[in-house]
Amino acid sequence: MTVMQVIFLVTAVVSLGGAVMVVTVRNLIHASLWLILTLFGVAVMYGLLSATFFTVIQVVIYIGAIAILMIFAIMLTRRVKQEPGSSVNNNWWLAGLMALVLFTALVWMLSTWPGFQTTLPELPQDFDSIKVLGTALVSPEGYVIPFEIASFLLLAALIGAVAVAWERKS
Amino acid sequence: MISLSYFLVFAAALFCIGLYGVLARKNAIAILMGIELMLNGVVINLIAFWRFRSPEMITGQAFGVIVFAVAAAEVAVGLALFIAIFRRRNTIAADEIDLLKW
Amino acid sequence: MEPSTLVWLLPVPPLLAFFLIVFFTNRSKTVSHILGITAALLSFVGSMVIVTLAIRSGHLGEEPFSSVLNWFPTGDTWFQIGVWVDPLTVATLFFVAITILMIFIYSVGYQNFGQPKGDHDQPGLPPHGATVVDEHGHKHKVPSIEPMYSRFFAFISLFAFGMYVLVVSNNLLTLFVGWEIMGLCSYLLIGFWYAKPSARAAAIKAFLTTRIGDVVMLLGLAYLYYLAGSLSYDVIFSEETLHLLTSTGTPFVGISAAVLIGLFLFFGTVGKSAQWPLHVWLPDAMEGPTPVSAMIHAATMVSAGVYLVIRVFPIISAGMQHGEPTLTMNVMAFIGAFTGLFAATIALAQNDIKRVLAYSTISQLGYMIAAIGIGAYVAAAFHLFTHAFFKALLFLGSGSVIHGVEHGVLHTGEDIDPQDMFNMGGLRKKMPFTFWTFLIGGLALSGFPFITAGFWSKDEILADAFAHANWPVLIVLAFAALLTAFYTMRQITLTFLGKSRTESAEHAVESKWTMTLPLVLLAIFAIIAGWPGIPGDFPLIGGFIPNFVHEFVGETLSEHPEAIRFSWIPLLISLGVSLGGLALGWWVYRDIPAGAPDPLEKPLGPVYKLLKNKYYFDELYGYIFVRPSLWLSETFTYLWLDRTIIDGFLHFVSRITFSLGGVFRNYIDKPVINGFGDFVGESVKRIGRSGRYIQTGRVQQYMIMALIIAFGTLFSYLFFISQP
Amino acid sequence: MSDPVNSIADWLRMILSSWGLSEGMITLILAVLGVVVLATFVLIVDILLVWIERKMVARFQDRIGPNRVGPFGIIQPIADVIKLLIKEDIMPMGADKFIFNLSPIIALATVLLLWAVVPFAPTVIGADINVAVLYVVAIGSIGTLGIIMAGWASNNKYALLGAFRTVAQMIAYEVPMIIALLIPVLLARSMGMQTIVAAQSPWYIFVIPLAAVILFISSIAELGRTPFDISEAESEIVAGFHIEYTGMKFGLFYAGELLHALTVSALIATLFLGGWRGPFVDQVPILGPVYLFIKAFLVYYLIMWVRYSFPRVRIDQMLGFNWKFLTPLALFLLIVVAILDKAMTDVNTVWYVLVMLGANLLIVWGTMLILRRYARTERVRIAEERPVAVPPETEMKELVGQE
Repeated sequence: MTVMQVIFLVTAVVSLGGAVMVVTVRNLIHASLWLILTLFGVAVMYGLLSATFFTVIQVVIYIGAIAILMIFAIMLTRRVKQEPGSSVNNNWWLAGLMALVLFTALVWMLSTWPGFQTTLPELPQDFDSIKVLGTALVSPEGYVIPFEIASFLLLAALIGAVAVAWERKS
Repeated sequence: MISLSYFLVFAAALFCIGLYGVLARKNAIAILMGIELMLNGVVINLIAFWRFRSPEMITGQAFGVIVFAVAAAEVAVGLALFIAIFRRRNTIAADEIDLLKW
Repeated sequence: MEPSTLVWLLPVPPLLAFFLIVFFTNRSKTVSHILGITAALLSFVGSMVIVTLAIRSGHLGEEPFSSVLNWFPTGDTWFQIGVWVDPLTVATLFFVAITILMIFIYSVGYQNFGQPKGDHDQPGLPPHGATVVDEHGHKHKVPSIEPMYSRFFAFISLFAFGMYVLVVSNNLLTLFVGWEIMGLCSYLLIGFWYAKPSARAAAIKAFLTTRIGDVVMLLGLAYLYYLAGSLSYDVIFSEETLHLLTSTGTPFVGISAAVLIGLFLFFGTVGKSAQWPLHVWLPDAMEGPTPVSAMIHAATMVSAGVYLVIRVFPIISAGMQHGEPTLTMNVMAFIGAFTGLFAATIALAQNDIKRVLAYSTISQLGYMIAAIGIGAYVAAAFHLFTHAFFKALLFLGSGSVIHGVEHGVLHTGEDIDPQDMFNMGGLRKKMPFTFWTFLIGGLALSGFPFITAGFWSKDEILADAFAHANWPVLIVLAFAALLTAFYTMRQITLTFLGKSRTESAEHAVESKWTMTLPLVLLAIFAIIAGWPGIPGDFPLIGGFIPNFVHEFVGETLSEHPEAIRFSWIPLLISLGVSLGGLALGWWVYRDIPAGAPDPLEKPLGPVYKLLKNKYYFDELYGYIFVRPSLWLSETFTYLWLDRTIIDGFLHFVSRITFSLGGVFRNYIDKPVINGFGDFVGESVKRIGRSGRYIQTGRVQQYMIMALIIAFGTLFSYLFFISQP
Repeated sequence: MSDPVNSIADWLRMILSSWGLSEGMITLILAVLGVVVLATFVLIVDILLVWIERKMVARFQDRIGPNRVGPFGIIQPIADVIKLLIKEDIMPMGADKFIFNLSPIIALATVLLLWAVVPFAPTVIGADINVAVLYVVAIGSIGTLGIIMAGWASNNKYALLGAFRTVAQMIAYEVPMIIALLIPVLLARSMGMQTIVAAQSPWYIFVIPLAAVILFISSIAELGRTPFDISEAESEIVAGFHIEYTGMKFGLFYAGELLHALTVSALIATLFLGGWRGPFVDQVPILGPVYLFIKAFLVYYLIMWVRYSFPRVRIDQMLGFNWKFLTPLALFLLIVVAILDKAMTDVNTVWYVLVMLGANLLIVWGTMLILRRYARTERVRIAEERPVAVPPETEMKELVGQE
């Protein structure tokens, strides 16, 4: 058990526990807070994978934007009283079964893959992943077209969201 | 020593929990949260494969960035839709929004 | 610029004017007539340049201005079209250009440009006149402007295009194209006042009648093309071709191809130039506006028929040996002479000023045809040349008269026919310009000796007939000339001399300058046009001016016709008939009171009635052609063939089909096919009804279903298919 | 190596290794120790800040300020803390207990977390990560989370309203702030704080002053200080998101707010004023923190100056100012700087600075022109007659009378 393993296990348990709470807890605000916890855990995972950029970006985008947006939406769509009845639909057992089956299948399939137990390789010397990533995203030999398309997608989503949620004064 | 399997199993678990949330939760925003969990699982996979299999190439991270952008767009539009639906129908329970049927 | 290039351009301005007026400027009368007249003027100037160049060139007969273009491929070769200016073309171009320009100018006045809009004029009817109030508060009725003024100019521009095309063509096909364009314009312009039933009928009559001639002419062209392989003048008039034509036999015994083609082409002329028996359309064509009558039906289009036969004279005369006329020429001589006399007799008994001129035209064209028939090729061309001027002058003069009388009719409000000569009289003082010009034209028509153009051309024809010793033709033509002089003087006397027989004639006024100017110009030509053709050996004045016509026009043929020698007999005959006819005409009609019948009615008795009714030719054709074809179409074809036999057969077939269809429907379609279709539809409906419960509208259930199916497929693939 | 912090760390490391601890454990212990020391130091400064703030506002408002407890009332914050600690801890009915308690901790913790990337000296920094600037932004967004949690958990309309306002404001002003942050990053070619500091010769305030101004303004908005303090506008929503908090929980918010101001000042000082750079800092590294704090307090003074000089803006004005003015300006500046920087790769530093400065001043001049025109039309618009509210009866009467 190295330090890294300890950190990983703690983080994984916290994240997965948080994730389970996200999908089970009735109060949506609590669910979103649990979600934030899980997202933090994922951010730590990125850190363990030495993707510092993703660690920070995870916090900025998921916690700073998406989660807060969700909390906003929850507050905007909250009824005066919490809706009665179950927070899950009638097919929840089937859904759980599906998730379990999928998980089992995935783990089983992965375990049959020879690369499953690959150990952590050393990063190359002087490897600045941010610089490489930045260059790759904007270089014509790299991913400039997907990057630009993504930016267009974001713009479209921005305009679309405004158009959809716009309250028309009749 | 930590190995790729740790992250893959973690990502799979996160993905499946998210899937359960998507399939089982009534509230549409909760479904959206499930989707976010699934996306996070995917991105962990991408980053883990980058780190363990080909750290000298940046492809995994580039994909991750794109997924982040898609996730942000999806949440923006999704929440806007829910707010619009809520305004009209006064509910965002997914099993009450079922007009599109026989 | 090469002369031939200029020749190419001659027909273009009128065509442009036509399209511009039709598509763009038809709202503006002023712009339209400016366009039309400018186009005519441009073509006129071009023509005059060509004429000057041609006369200067000296030996145009050997080297005509010509150029060719490839039009469409015919097997290995091209069908070539082009322009061709030889002496005949030059002569024709000269009078065509002048008369067209004069008539364009004249039309401005005739169609009342500058007058107010009519009170209840409408398109398709002649203008009824407009009421104006002068400064004293008196109301006057004055002529009103033609409602379809622009359209008129468009049509005559198109007509001018057709005429120019015809004249400058170097082959019979484009000549035929121009010919047909003129036929179309003739139809459109005769029916210009299409709301008048008589105008409509006249238009249709003219179109159909000329069409008969045209079809036969087309047959001739086709046959000629079949034999000669070309329609270009230089090819078909060459020695080899003519030899080929005369040596080729036809299904008709004793007739060579040259004769047959000549007859066919001549029949086209019969239609176009209104020769007997297809003469019936021309008098009716006077329903059109007078400028149209002058241009189409006197000066240019009907002349085109004569132009054609002069043009194809080598074919007509092919095989002529030792001065013996060919069969074609004999036929032409007969028809021409007969028409000349026949039309002249009818003209005696007509009261309508324009109809008299129409029959006169037929008669004079007959003269030319007869002249060609006796081989007097140059004389025919000469008469064609002079006739165009004075006949156009006469028509325009008659239009001016009608216009003046119409003015009087509008003024007095009388209900009389402004074209009836018995309603006129004494117009000499009222309309001096018209009178004097009309008098010149009339004298030219009658062949008044020495000074008028008509004398020289007519004299030449008679001299030719005398020289060829063709006595029947000579006698008939001489008699026709006598009658011509007589009815011309009758017309002049009734119209201009004596006292006015009606109020309207009393109030007639002289026409505007736009109408009188062309009259004056044409009158000058009606006199001087004869001078270039004075025979060289004519006593006293002969040789004073060289016999230009004979020298120049004669050049057209490869072998010059030799000039005939002067003889006193034909001169005396022509002097006698013209002066005698004129004197007789004046004597008979010198003093006709208002309302009196024609003095000829009594002495001629039933003959007068026959003449008055034009030998009942219209009725005859009605019985022979119109009623049988009506019977054929209405009774035979429609009732018997179509209704009884064809319809009966069709009904029989349809009834069988119907009952067969009923059997199929009741025993096959309904139970079997429909049953199957219904079964399928019903099954789908039931399946759908029971299956629709799957579609709950809940997204999550769909997703679960999709996942179940996906997993199921995946597992079955992994466990049962991929692992044997 | 006359750097005391590192010397102490080496000394401790030696001692601990002599005790037989493993290398990893020593690193862990030292890290925890570092965090504790840093946090404590910062919180102590925070206590001092309360006194500075109160003293300063008093001077601005022509008062004396705290002067009873200790010399110049310097012990006053201690007394305040004691008061807050012994106050009754009230939990509103229907509040979400866990979140209610968690949010003040988050509020203060996020501010403390920011200090992890502030470089005190060439060798003294919490964590010299290569995404430090992004880290600042990320932590800022967590701060937003704390506020919205507080507002929601309080089960109070005013609290929730205040939270909403805060979040709207923070998310909005994050945009120009990030863009303004990108400009020094662009010039330094790095997001690491140490690299940026090292790259600042001369200080970026002289190269890209406009970016500093934009960052300054948007930081004030992030802080929620006057003139952007609509999240706790007393006259409108009493106290905003922390209306239900009492005792030390309120104290944490209060401390967090004050400390946040100093933190932001320190960041601005780091990014634009050269951070620890100053005379003799190479010879005496301990001068680094001194210089940094001098600069940070300078900026802090400016923030206070603004706070006590300007009135509060309306929320629509605030958002309009952001979206219609600050964001476009920042974007434009970013593009201009990027193009100029690319164009002047081989240019002498003096010229480079002069051109950059000139471009910035030019943009400022143009902006001023536009603003002046806008202000003119706005004055005209405001001067126009506007409908005056009248009692319903008179309105009806007027309407009837008109008919």
